[in-house]
Amino acid sequence: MSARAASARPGALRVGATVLGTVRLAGRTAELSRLRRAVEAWAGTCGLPEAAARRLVQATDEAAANAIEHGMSDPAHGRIVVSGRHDAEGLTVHVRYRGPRFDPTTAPAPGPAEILRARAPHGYGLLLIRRLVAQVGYAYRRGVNEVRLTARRDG
Amino acid sequence: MSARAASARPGALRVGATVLGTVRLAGRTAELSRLRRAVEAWAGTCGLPEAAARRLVQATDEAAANAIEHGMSDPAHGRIVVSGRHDAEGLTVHVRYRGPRFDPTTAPAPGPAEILRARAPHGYGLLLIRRLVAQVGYAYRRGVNEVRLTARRDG
Amino acid sequence: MSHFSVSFSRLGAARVLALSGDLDAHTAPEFEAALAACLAEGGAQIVADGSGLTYVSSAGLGVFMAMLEPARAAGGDIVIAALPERVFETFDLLGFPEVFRFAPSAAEAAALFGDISAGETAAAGAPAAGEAP
Amino acid sequence: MSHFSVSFSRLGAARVLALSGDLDAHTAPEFEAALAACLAEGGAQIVADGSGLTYVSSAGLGVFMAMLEPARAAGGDIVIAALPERVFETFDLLGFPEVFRFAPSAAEAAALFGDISAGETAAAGAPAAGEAP
Ligand SMILES: Nc1ncnc2c1ncn2[C@@H]1O[C@H](COP(=O)(O)OP(=O)(O)O)[C@@H](O)[C@H]1O
Ligand SMILES: Nc1ncnc2c1ncn2[C@@H]1O[C@H](COP(=O)(O)OP(=O)(O)O)[C@@H](O)[C@H]1O
Repeated sequence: MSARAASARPGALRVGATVLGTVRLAGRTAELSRLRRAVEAWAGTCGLPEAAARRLVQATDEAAANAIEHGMSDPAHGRIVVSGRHDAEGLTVHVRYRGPRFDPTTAPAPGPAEILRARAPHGYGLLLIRRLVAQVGYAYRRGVNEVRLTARRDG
Repeated sequence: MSARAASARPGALRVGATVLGTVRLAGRTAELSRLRRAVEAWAGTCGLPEAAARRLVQATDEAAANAIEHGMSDPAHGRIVVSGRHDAEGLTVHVRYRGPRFDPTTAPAPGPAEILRARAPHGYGLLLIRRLVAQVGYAYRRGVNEVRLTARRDG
Repeated sequence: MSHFSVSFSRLGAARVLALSGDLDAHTAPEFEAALAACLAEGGAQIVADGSGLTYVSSAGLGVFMAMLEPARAAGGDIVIAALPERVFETFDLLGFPEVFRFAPSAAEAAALFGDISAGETAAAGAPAAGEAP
Repeated sequence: MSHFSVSFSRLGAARVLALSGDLDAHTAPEFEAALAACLAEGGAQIVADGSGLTYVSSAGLGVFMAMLEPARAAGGDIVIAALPERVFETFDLLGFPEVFRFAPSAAEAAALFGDISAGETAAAGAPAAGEAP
């Protein structure tokens, strides 16, 4: 499933997918640890291998942190809605929030070599999102960003 | 003159070009101020406008600093040879040093927005080289890098 | 809320910051302030003892990077010690070992500052146990 | 050799580093060490008085950037003051005004730290003239 194909129907369930749960977060970084525990639980429920689970947890944390710090149009009142869906292939987490369009799959970002060489204290979040999971999808619809992070059962 | 066309004959004088002078630098940053004064003098000789001269001086300084800090295969014994050539169009400085091939016109580098956003303490040299002068050319021949920086009389 | 804490001790000339819990976007500012305070007291030879770390996000990585150059410019360094394998994985994924020195224990990290011998540090055992002999 | 020097003074609670000469790849380490020393003495409210600067290269820009986050994490800031127009041009070309605060004089920069009023600073005249009233 390419990001492009998926953007026609954001949030749609794939055939055979089961919703494992949904978490609603306020726009505060204090919410992130609760989110990590929820994703951990979903990964446990669907039997994702430990390493894949850990990476998915981190990618989700990074995506939600970015929404809070850079993305949400109204962090004080808005919510980030995160849900986990499980199918034969693996576990997909959807991170949704209202804010200006920001596509983490295509946003210009220095590569890991350049950013490290530049001794930069920022810019590692996008790199992690792109590297930690098997697939990153993105859709934007009616002012809502949706980032989809998929961990595969087979790593 | 494109970088590609020029790489067939590195160091070649264009028809009508006058060599204004040559400076040989040791591989030490202490040499840079002498280099800046030389380029300033060449710019004065050929009547380059003040702003264009200042930018060419800085681009040359950045290219030579990079050669010293990252490029020269033997900073302790090698030399950087910098010469100024003047023609109807403007002033071109050639910076030559022995070292692994490094093309500042195509080297992967974060853009100014990304690098600033990342609060990076490094990576501004290449950006300046690319932005300060009208044209940057590059050639590599028999182990010698040649960076050409052109300031135009008309800005 | 993320559980995270920093505690300070010394090992020879090195300041040891023992980190525990989750170093994420929420807790990174606390770590950054701790490092800044350490530098502000003239302590530029810093050991970050990560033996108690359970998680590090990009915000935590960024704090290490932000404070590295100031520590080195002040004649010191930040050496990262005793990271659990799964936390080290994140540092490794982004190439941090090219820039930072990592040590298996806080004592071995402190020894890199040259104040106590490798023998003593090996014997010192538990990290961040206060002043070295 | 590049002519460059840093001298220290105070203006209210701010530390003023008066820079003069060429801040290039050769002299940047000296400036970095001066900023690091300033931070190490607990002085995080820093005014970089650039009125005497004749040149800044990317290495100099990098030093400002490297020390910004540590200064802010320690509760302070680096405010850049009194830059000659042609030196400011380099900062501007790379977008530094999006990240740093610039002030027309050292006194006005120090006033941004809230210790002395704008009126007094305007009257203070010459930059880096020592303790403010
Ligand atoms: N969800 C988002 N919405 C808008 N901008 C974003 C978002 N995520 C990231 N960005 C932009 O991309 C940059 C890089 O993000 P990241 O790699 O996570 O590093 P950091 O958050 O430390 O800056 C951010 O500084 C921000 O400008
Ligand atoms: N002449 C060169 N030869 C080899 N590598 C170079 C050269 N110039 C620049 N580089 C590489 O490009 C990077 C960015 O250079 P620059 O933008 O000048 O920033 P800085 O020198 O501060 O790192 C350098 O860190 C180095 O890895």
